[in-house]
Amino acid sequence: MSDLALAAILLVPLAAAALLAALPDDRTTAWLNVAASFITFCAALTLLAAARPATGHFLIVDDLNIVFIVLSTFVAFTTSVFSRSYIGHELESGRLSSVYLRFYHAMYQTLMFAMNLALLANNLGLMWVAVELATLTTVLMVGIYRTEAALEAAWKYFLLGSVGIALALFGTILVYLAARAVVGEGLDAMAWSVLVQQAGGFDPALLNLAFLFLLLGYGTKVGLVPLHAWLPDAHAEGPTPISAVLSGLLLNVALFAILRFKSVMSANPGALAPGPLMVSLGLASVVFAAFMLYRRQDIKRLFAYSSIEHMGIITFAFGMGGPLANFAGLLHMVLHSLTKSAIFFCVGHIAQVKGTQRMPDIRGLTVSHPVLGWGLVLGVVAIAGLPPLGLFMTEFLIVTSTFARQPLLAIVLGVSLLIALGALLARLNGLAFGDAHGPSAPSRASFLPVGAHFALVLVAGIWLPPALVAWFQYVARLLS
Amino acid sequence: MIDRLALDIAHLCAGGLVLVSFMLLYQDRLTGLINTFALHAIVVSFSVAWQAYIQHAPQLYITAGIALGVKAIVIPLALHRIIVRLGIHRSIEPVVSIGQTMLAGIGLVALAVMVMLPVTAQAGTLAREDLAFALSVILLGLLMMISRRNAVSQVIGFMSIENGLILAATGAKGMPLVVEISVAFSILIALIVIGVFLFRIRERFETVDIHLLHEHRGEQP
Amino acid sequence: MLAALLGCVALLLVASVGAIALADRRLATTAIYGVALTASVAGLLLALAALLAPAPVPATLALPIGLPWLGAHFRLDALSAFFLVVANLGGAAASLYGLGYGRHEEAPARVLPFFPAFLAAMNLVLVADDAFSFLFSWEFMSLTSWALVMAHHRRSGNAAAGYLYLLMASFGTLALILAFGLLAGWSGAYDFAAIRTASPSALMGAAVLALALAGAGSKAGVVPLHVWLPLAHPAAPSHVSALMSGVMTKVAVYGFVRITFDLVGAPLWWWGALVALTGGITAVMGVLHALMEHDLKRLLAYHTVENIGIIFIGLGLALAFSANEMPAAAALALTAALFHVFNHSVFKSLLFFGAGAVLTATGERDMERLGGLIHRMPRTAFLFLVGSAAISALPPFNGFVSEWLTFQAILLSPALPQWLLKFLVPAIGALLALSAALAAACFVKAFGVTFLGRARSQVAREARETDRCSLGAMFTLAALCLVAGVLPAWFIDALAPVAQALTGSHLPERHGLDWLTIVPIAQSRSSYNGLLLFVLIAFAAALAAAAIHRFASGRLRRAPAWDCGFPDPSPATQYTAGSFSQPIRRVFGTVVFRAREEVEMPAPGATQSARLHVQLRDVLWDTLYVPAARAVALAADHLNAVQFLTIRAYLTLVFGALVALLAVLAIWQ
Amino acid sequence: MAIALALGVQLLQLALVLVLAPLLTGLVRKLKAHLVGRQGPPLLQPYRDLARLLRKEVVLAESASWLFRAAPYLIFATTWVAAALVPTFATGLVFGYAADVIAIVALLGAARFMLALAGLDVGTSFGGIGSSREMMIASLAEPAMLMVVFTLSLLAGSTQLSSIAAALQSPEVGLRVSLALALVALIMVALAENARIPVDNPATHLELTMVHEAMILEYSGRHLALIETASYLKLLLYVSLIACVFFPWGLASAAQGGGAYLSAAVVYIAKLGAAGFALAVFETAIAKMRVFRVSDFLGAALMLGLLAALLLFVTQAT
Repeated sequence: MSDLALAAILLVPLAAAALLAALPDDRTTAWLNVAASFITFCAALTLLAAARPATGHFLIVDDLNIVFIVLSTFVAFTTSVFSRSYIGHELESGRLSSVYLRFYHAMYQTLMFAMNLALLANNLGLMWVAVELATLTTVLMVGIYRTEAALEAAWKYFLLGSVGIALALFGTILVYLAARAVVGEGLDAMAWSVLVQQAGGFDPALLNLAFLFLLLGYGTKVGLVPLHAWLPDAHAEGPTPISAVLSGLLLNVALFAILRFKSVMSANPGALAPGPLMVSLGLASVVFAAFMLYRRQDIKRLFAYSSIEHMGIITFAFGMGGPLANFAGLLHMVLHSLTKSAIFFCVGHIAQVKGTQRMPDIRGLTVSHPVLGWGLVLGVVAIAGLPPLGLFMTEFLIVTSTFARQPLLAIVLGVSLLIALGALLARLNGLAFGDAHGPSAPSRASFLPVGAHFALVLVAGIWLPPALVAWFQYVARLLS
Repeated sequence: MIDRLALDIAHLCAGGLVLVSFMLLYQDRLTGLINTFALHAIVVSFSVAWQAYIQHAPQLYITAGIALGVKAIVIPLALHRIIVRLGIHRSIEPVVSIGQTMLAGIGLVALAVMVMLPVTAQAGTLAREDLAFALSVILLGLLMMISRRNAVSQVIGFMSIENGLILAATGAKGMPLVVEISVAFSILIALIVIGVFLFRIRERFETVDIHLLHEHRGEQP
Repeated sequence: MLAALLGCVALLLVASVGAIALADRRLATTAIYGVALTASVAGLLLALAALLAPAPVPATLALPIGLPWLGAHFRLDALSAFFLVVANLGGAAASLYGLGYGRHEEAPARVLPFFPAFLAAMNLVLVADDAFSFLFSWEFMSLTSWALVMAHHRRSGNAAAGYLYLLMASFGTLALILAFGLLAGWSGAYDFAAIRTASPSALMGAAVLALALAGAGSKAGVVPLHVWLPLAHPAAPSHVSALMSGVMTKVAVYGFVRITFDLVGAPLWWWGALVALTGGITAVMGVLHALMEHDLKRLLAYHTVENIGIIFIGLGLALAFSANEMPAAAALALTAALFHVFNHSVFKSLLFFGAGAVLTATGERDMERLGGLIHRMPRTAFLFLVGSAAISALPPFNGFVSEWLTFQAILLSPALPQWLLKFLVPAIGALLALSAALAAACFVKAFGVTFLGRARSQVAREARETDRCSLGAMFTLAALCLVAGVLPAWFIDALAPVAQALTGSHLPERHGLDWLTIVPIAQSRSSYNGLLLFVLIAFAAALAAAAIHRFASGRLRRAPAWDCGFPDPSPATQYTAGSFSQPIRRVFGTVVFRAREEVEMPAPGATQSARLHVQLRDVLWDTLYVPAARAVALAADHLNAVQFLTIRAYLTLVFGALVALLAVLAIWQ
Repeated sequence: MAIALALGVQLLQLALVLVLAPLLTGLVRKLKAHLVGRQGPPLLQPYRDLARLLRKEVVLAESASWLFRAAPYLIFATTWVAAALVPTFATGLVFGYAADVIAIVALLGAARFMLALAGLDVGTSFGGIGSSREMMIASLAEPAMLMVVFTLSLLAGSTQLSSIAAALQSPEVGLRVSLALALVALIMVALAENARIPVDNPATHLELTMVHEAMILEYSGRHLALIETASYLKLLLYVSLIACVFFPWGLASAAQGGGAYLSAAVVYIAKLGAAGFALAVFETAIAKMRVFRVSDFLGAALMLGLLAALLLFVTQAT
């Protein structure tokens, strides 16, 4: 049963990718895309419900990754629904030809496969390959519009991403070397399940070096400052569903990898604590992104920078460690990907109805497009960490638990959150309020995905199911 | 006794690779650069083959073969055609002067060695020194990428990084999936770099000089 | 009882969801305000019952929401009950007023969903018993009120006001989050019960006090964190302005009282000095700003700042006294502050309602274009007059009683051991007296220019009396102003349990003999009897009227105003708000506002009129906020360059990071 | 019995202040005239003025509202009540506890509030001048007054006038610097509050200098009569306030019998005469100051009051 589900999670996207690459017609492919994503999501749910499959040399299902699998399959599903209406508009406006559309759908499913593989991998090398694959597919999708800006963004993403991936590979090799001395040669020396137990005996010097490379390597994917440069442009120039997937899922996957290695690190007494490194990188990202928000003209780039900010917050939280901060970090990861992808859904429709991504040309949305406008307001309110939405809880926990231990860090974090809020609000005033101008044709978008995401975030802000909490706390303890 | 010799030879290859990386840094013409990179690839493939021999790991021969085939022959040829077609085979202007680049490179090698020193002998002297060399190759490749302004030379820099990685991977005795990783790495990069990007970029700009791309952005500075 | 109260809150939340569903329907306004009215009245009664209960035992309740492992704790003690009375009274009045006022609303769909939610949030803050629920409701309150401020987002300046408001509100919340971070410790003992038991160090206590003052103060409008208030409060619809000024600032005061008197533990004497001095400065700055203001609603908002200052003076004195183990004096000061909380919420709501009535009748907030409204809308004028008299601390109205009590507390300061306090408190007393006198001047201006004299514009000439619901709401509050002024003893006795709980003592209960006299400390020391004064004045006035009627001639002739012999028919010759405040501007403005006046005299023989330019500068704004904004802008501009580097430069960043970390590692090992 | 007596005293005082107030003003006018070598109006002229005003018809401006007609009664009533609560010749008034000195000041403030509004009601420029200047002066006078109160209550441990008077009668208070300062401050405040020279000139109708007169410019007939009476009462109130606080000798208290009351009344009238003489001399001696100098004048009063309080701390600490 669970093995079947496991297989489905990996094979359904793969098969769908092949099928979509082959099929010519646009309408059905969009639906097929949705259907495939939905099946994957169901498989993930059954995996959650059913007993854990046995841990193999290559695949593993444990407490840490199951939530990310469910989350990413869910967001992938909602995004595919959004992508349907989005792509329809793109075809009409002629920005995409049906050839590229086939390519797009195939790549979408490939990306899903790659991410699920990265999450499920029990083998360092396998995970590395999966992340590499995910990078390449997203590179291709970012470049899909083939405008100069898009190509440049893709090129930048590709170069930086590959350098990052190269560093990560070196780190992986070092980890293997460290493990080999204890575990012995062979696949075991690259399996998470083994590493975490044996980590105590590894050579700390080697581990330190390895973690440094892994942090920088996968950190490039996470978009931590100063490795973030690819992120804003990739978000701004690619199709909006891809922006949503990038912010909502791919960043999480990379961060997930770092978490895996962090747990190995912290299992080794001799190794340097990964905390300070992550804290400083995270804080740098938050501060930097907060200021970068102010001068943005492009609405998608704006929220891309806000993604950098939130990845910084999460990294900071995990760096601080402790049950509270880890719990908050995990919750923040989940809620952020829900919120941010919902925001990108809204933004995609807004850009389509207004025919531009330049914020100065978008005004008074709550007047011209009430649903989209208020959706955006809700999104900004959520992402700014205001109640009743969930991110307030996590930011509350992070700041309070930090202030008791590191007052200075907490103040820096809080103030930069405030600065970021200032920037987002200033933008929101222009976008959502005041007199409307520009085209005011009603958008034929389906608001189901947006509604679903915001509903989840809202509920999470008010009430978390005890089972989820207990499980989160368990993982939090696992991480520290 | 034979082991001693085997180690020395492996060691020699690794050192040779670092040397070739320096040669890469030294080049200031694309044609020369490409040829030197071919040499780089040859050295890597030889050292991989040697590792395959002393570790009795036949699958590594595949890696060596790929390195030789793809990176020593196919890609250099392709690059030659490209630069000729793009008409940029005259010369490339390094942003930083060669001399400074060299100095920086030496500094990087020193850094690599310093970082690797504390690694305990538990990992094996060979591994340690191999790692030091591999790290130097990687850093030198990065240095190359940032000291050149031209897309082709950046791609070459990146591929030299990858060579360093393969050196490290093969040096790590008994590491699984090395072949798969190397295959994935080289094939994908080769395809992407040459196939998709250079052509698309050329199709638009008639040049691969990246800094021209920076006119186009959604933002006003 | 607590459960029933939470039921009212739930009803309000349901109402706001329903408002979204109803959208722009005709009945929406009536339905929503009706529900809000019922819920508020119910809440008011419940709170009164809890406050006046013979043996008020704190009721607690925990719901499985909010922070998972903690749940949401709620608690209803005397302090919460008192503030709930204030909040729900204001809420009920605003809802009643809204029943009439809401009909003139141009975009009801932007007001109705948030109005009940705003009420609900304020109620939740007052009953929250753990840090998370408290801050959650607190920030939710800010958010809903922000949405209400943005209701008229098209009117110029409102968007900016909303922006500044939400930013300052979040600043306050951040400060409070940090404060609770200190109180709860990193183990995360967030519920108040645990916080009470923990005893923080002196340094920590000081930090908590500073953070609480910044956090609650920024919401209450304490100088220099008040800048958002005079912009945001007037921007909202008038009944919401009334709620924000009359109630939300009080909720902020509650937050401050809850933290400093209840949670953080024993105070230090200098806390009192700090808080009281802040209060004094706030009071004077607020009233001076108000005097310079021509916008009726903004004038009222600045007066909120002033009254918050008066309240904080009382709180500061209470802290100082209880730090020196003088419970009786502390109880007096605290009672004065809390009574002023109640009074201000009553008359400030009344005044904002009046301003709203004027706004709907004329569409004008600028006093320079009003005037003579007493002829067109006599009822509103009378009720507004009552409010003005009350806020100007004139007997026999309620404003005077609470300020009199504050003075009595100040007069006890010589007993304080610390010399700083000995010297500081009289000065604060002078500030208080000054602000009271200036407030009177300001309301002579506000009432005189708006309602008296001759109409300065066509709209003022054609104003119509406002509707019944609005008048009903205003009348209720005006009656309360008089009752609380004439029979203060009842209200002060109701405050006894609060004072008892927070300071361990309370004012002497009234004893039947001396007809409801209030005696702060001792009969021989000082006493006040509003009822007797009221009766005496009424008696004297009646006597005079009777005598005049009996002996004097009753003849009366209408004639043009004499005006020293050369009356001018044009209403432009009247004194305007600007000219009225000119002497005070001359006296104080030159220092506080760097006020400069220039008169352009036309050349001899030229026919154009002379012009007077008055230039005022808000020094605090220029010295605190402008530089901060500049710093952020500067940083943003410089960092923005990073968006436009070449790929090579970005690679260099990565490379640099790698090399740097490697070097660090090499050194570290 | 005691209650009845006290009540009687209270009622007597109510009547007494009403009767004596115009006389005091008349006295001051007469003395001023004599001092500048004029004959001056007869002593009882104020009574005649009031009677005549009461007989005349009221000429009401067209733009006047109900507030304009209601104001005089309220002004008169509040001032009268205030005046009746200040111990004139006897302490321990039966209604004394209803209002301490702060409340009395506030009552006068209420009267001023109404008067200033009345000044604005007709909508003439002079009314506006009067009101705005009056409120400016008051905004400075009240803090000064309260500083004096602070000093007194510091000495007497009370703000209840009877208790203050009693306390200051007791020998251990003695002569103090701060008392002198407080007295000066109080006199300055009194001058300002009663629109006397140098702050205002009760006799002038020169447009640019008048403050109090400007506000009541539009009043006539019985309304004017009430307001004039109120201002007479106010002068009397301040004089008796100064008298009972700083010169509390000869005040009768409920303990002594009726005879004491009689003598006390005589003493009181003597005090009034002295005060009137002092005022007349002072007013003839100095000139009126410009309106915007008033702030300095009252600022000085405020400083004196504060100084008095602080000095008192020092002396008590030793």
